Amino acid sequence: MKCAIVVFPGTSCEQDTYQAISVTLGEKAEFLKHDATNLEEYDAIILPGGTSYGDAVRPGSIASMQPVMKEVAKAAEAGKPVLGIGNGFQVLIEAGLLPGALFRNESLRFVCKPVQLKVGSNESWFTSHFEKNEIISIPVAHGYGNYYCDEATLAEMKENNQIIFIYASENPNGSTADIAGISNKKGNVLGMMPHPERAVDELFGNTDGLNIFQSILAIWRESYANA
Amino acid sequence: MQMLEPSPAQIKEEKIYRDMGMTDEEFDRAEEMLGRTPNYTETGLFSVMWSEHCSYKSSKPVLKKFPTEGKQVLQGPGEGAGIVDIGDNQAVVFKIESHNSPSALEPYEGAATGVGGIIRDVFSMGARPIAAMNSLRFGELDSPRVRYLLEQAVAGIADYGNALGVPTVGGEIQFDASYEHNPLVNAMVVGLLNHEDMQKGQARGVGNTVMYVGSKTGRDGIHGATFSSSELSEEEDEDRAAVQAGDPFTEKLLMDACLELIKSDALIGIQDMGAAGLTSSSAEMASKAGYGVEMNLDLVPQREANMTAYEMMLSESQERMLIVVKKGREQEIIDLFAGYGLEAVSIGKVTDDKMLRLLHKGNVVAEVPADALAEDAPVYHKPSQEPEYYREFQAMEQEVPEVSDYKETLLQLLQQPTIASKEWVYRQFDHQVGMNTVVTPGSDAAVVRIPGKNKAIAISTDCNSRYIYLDPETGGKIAVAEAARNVVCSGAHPLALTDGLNFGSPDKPEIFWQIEKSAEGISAACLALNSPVISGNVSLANEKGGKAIYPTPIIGMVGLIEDLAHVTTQSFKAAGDLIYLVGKTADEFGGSELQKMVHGKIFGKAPAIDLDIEAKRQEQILKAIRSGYVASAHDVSEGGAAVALAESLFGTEGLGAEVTLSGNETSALFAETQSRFILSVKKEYQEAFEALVEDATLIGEVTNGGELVIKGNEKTLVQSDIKLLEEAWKGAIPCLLKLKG
Amino acid sequence: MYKVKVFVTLKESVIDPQGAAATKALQQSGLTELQEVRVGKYMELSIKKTDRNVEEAVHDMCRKLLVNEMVEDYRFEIEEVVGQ
Amino acid sequence: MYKVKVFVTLKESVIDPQGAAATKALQQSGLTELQEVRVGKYMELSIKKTDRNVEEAVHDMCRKLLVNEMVEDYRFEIEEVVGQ
Ligand SMILES: Nc1ncnc2c1ncn2[C@@H]1O[C@H](COP(=O)(O)OP(=O)(O)O)[C@@H](O)[C@H]1O
Ligand SMILES: [Mg+2]
Repeated sequence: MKCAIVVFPGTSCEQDTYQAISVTLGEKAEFLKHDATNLEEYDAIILPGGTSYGDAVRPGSIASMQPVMKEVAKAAEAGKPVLGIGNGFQVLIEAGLLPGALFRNESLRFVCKPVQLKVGSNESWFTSHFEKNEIISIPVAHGYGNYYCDEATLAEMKENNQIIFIYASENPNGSTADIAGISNKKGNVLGMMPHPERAVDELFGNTDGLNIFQSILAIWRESYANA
Repeated sequence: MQMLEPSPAQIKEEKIYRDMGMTDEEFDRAEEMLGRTPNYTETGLFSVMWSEHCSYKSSKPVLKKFPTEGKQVLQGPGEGAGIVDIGDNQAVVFKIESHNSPSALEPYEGAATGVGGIIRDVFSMGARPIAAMNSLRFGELDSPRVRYLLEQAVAGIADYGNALGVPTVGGEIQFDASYEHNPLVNAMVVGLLNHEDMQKGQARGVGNTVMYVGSKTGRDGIHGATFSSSELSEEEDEDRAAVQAGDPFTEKLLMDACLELIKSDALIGIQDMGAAGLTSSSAEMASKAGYGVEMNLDLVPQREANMTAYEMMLSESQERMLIVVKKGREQEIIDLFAGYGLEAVSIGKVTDDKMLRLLHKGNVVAEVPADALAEDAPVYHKPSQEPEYYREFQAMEQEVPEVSDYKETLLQLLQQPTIASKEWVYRQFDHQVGMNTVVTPGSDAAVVRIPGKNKAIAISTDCNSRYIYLDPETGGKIAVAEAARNVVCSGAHPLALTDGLNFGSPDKPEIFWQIEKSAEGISAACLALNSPVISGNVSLANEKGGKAIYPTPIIGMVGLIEDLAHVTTQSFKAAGDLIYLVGKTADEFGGSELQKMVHGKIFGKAPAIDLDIEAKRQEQILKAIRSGYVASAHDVSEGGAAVALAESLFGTEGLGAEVTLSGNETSALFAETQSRFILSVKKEYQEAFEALVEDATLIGEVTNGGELVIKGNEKTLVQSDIKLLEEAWKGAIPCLLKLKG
Repeated sequence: MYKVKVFVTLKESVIDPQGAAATKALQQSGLTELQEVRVGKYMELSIKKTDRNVEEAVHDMCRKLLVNEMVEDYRFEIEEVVGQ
Repeated sequence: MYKVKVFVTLKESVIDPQGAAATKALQQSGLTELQEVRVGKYMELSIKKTDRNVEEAVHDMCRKLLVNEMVEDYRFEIEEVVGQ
C-alpha cells in the first residue's frame, strides 16, 4: 500500500504519521505538499494534524482552498480511503468532504490527554479490526475539536452508521452527541479528533491506534486482490 | 507624521538618555568611546545594548564564577544556547529564557513570545527543538488579576508551542504573594543536533552579505530590553511601546527554513533577533567575529510607514533572524526561504573596520564600534550586604509546627497550590507531538527519547525560592540538587544545566547579596554533582513599589539515560514491592510547605544540605536503577515524606502502601529534610539493593488496598483512601481558579 | 479603493462556547444587567477598484474563506475611499 | 433592553497573522483585487435596562473581559429595543 501524507504549511504531525505507516505498519508513505496536483499513484490519503496556516479564520479553512484538496476530493470520490486526523479532520470538514463544523473546545482551552473512545461502527474502512462498541484509548490534542452538526444531519449520520468514534469516559471538548470521529456515507472518508498515530508503540503505553491503520491496509488488500 | 529627533547636544544637555534607561556615567562613557557625542539613534543603540538584559552588566562578575567546563560541554555560555555531547555524533542544545515583564503587562502575548524567542535561540544553533519546559511563578490565586495572568500566560505558552509542533514536556509552577505584581515566565527549550551542524552567531569574511529573514519590522516592543531590566512602575505601564505579539505560524516556517539553511555551505553565521532586535544581533555577530557590519536600513522589510532608524534598530518585532552568507550566494538563500513563503533580503555586508555602520535615506545615521556595544559594555561590581532578615532567621531554632490531625494535615497539604496536581496547566500543552515523550508530565522529570535511538534525555526545572529567600547559598545548592534528584530518579545522569536568574533590583546591596550567595551555592552544587552551567538568563529588577520577588534562580537540568530500559517513574508499580526511604529525617521546617500553611509565612533556617552525601546517594541510586533493582523512584520535596508517598500512589490502579516511619511524628511525615528519596524495589532484589544504597531504610510495602497507611513509633498516623487524597490533590487548582471575584 | 467592513455572526441555532463563557464570567463579576454576549468576527478589507463589481468580489471572498455559511451569517458595508 | 454592537480591532502596530494568512490565501485563489484583510471581533450584547448608565456598563464589560486593551481598540453602538 502506498500512502500519501498531505503536508500544509504549519502541519506538524506528519513525521509521527509517517513513522506509524512506514515503521510500525511497514507500508510505503510519502509526503505531498499543499500544491500537489496528482494523487493517482496513492492507495490511501492521510491529512495529519497540526496547525495549518496558523488556524487563520477557522482551523482548516485555508488548507481546504489549496490545490491538493481538489485531488483529495477526487480520491474520495474514487473510493480511496481518506483519513483526516485533528487538523486533517478540520480540513475535510472545511472542504465539504464531511458534514458539520468544528468549534473551539467548550472549555476554551487546548486539551492534551488520553481519552476512551467507543467504536460506533466496525463496518467502516477504518474500524474493521475493532469490535463494535469496543472501548479503546487514543490521545487527543486539540483546541478546536468541538464537533457540531444540526439534528437532521445527526439523525442521518446515525442512520448510515457514520458515527465511527464516540467519547466514552468523558467528552473533552463539548462535541454534539460525544462525537469524536465521523465518516462520509460511503465509509471511505474518516475524520477524527483523536490521534491514532500517537497510539502505535508500546513504548508510549498504547497500541490501540494501530488497528485503524491495519484496517485500512486490510481493506486495501481486499480490493487489491479483487482488482 | 514624523517627530524631529533631538540633536546630540540636546540629548546631552537635556539628559534625554535617562529616558532610555542610561545613567549619566554611562552616557559619558559612550561619548568617550565614540570620541564625540552620540546622536539619537546611537544613544538608542548604547542604551539597549548596555541594558542588563543584553549586557549582564551587574551580573557578569557573578556569572563568571559558575563552573562551565566538562568534557561533555561543546559550547558553554556566550552563544544563543549551550551545547552538550550525548554521543553518537549528536548533541543537545538548551537554554532558559525569561519573559517576565512582557508577561506582567500582556500575559498571553508575553508568554507566547517568550517561547518563540527561546525556540529561535535553539534552532539558530543548528538544532531541531525537541522539547520545551516552562517555569512559572504567580501571586496567590485569590486575586482575580493573578488568575488572569496565570490563565493567559498558560494559554500563550500552549498556543505558541502547540502550533509549532514542539512538545511542552514539563515544568514547574509555584505561587507566592511576592510574585503578585511580578509574575515569572521562564521558558526552556532543548534541541538536538549533529555535531557538524553546529552554528555560531558570527559575521565573518569581508564582503559577505548580511541578510534579514522572517517577519517584517514594526514599531512593536521598542525598548523592550531596557524595560525588562527596570522596575515596573505605575506610569510606565501606561505609555510603553506597542506590545509584541507572536506569530507561531511564521515561526514554524522560519524554523523549518533555518533547519534547511544550516545544511548549506553558503551560511556563515545566524542569530535570532531577540531582545534589542536588529541592534543586538548585528553588533554581537560583528563583535564576536572581530569584524564590522554595515547595513542599509532602507532595505529592511517594514510593516509600518515612515519608520526611523532608531525605531527599526530598537524594534522587537518577533520571528526575525539575521544571517550572514557568502557573497554571491544570496539568490540561493532567497529561493530557499521563498520555498517556505518567507522573505530573505540582503540588507548589508561584513566589513573589516569593526564598526556597526547604519545607512538610512542616503545618510550614515550611526557609526559605532561593535565592541563598544557588545564586548566592552560596562561591568559593575555592585555592593553587597548581608540583610538583617537573614541574621534573624539564622538565629532562630528549628521549630516543629503544631499539628493535631495528621491525615487532615496531609489532605490540606495536598491542596496547597504548590503541591497540588498541575494537570490543569499541562493538559493545555501538547506534550506528545513528535512521539518521543516517554515520560509525560506528572513524574519527577520529563523523559524524551532521542529519535531513532535506544536512549533518552531527562529534563527537570526546579527552584524552591522559599529556601533561597531564607538562605540563598543553601537554597542555591538545593535548587541544583533537587533538579539532579529528579533527573537521577528518572534513570539519567546529569549532563549540564541552564540557569534562569530572577531577582529584585541589583542596586540594593541586600538583593545583590542574594544574587551572589545563591550563585555560590549553585556553583558548589554544580561541582559536587558534575553538572556545569552551559547557558542561562538574567532577569533583574523584578520589583514593584520597592518589594522584590523571592530570589528565584531557576535550574533547568538535562541528564542522559543511556538505555531506555533505565527509564524510571515515581509511581509504585506492584503490590508486594518493598518501599525504602533513603536518608535520615531531621526536624527541618524552615521554608516548608507545612510552616507556610500553619503560620501563613516562612521563617527560620532553610533545610541543611551536605553535597557530598547528596552526590553519594544520587550515584548509588542511579547505579541501583541501572542494575534494574528499582521499580519506582521519587525525591522527597515540598510537603515531606507523606506527600511523596501519596504522590507515588496517584495514578496507579488501586495500589496502596503501608509504611512505618520513626522519629518525631510531624517531622517524619512533613519535614523537608534534603537528600531524601522514596524508592520501591522488587523483593527479589532486596539484598542487592541494600548492599548498593547505603542510606536506604526499609519502611514498608506496596499493597493492593488502595489505602495509604503510615504508622509511627506507637500508633497509626495516617490511614486514608488514596482516591480521597487524589481527588483533593487534583481538584485544588481548578477549584481555586473558579473562585468568584 | 474600497474599505469594506464585514460582520460575521453565528447563526441563532448554533452554540457559541466563547460567548457563553464570556456571559457567565461577566455576570459573575457583578455585571448582572448583561443577558447575553454572542461573539462573531469583524473584518476590514481593503479592495482595489477594478472592472469587477465590488459587491460580487466581497461575496466571493466571504464564501471562499471568510465565512462558513453552514453555521455563520454575514453582512457587509462598502465605503469608497477616494484619492488613494 | 439594549442591543449593543461592539467592534474590536487590533491596534495598528500589532501584527495580525490571521489577516495576513487570509489575505495571501484569497489573493492566491485569484482574488487579486484584495489588498488586505484585518481580522477583529464583533460582539452583540443584550443588556437589561437598569439605573446604571448603559455606556458605562459596556465600557466596563469591554475592559474587564471582552477587549484586551493592550493590543486591541474598540468602539460600540447602542440601540434601545422597546417592548421586550
Ligand atoms: N508549568 C508547567 N508546565 C508543564 N508541566 C508542569 C508545569 N508545572 C508542573 N508540571 C509538571 O507537573 C509535575 C509535578 O511538578 P512538580 O510538583 O514541580 O514536581 P517536582 O516537585 O518533582 O519537581 C511534573 O511532571 C512537572 O513537569
Ligand atoms: Mg520531584
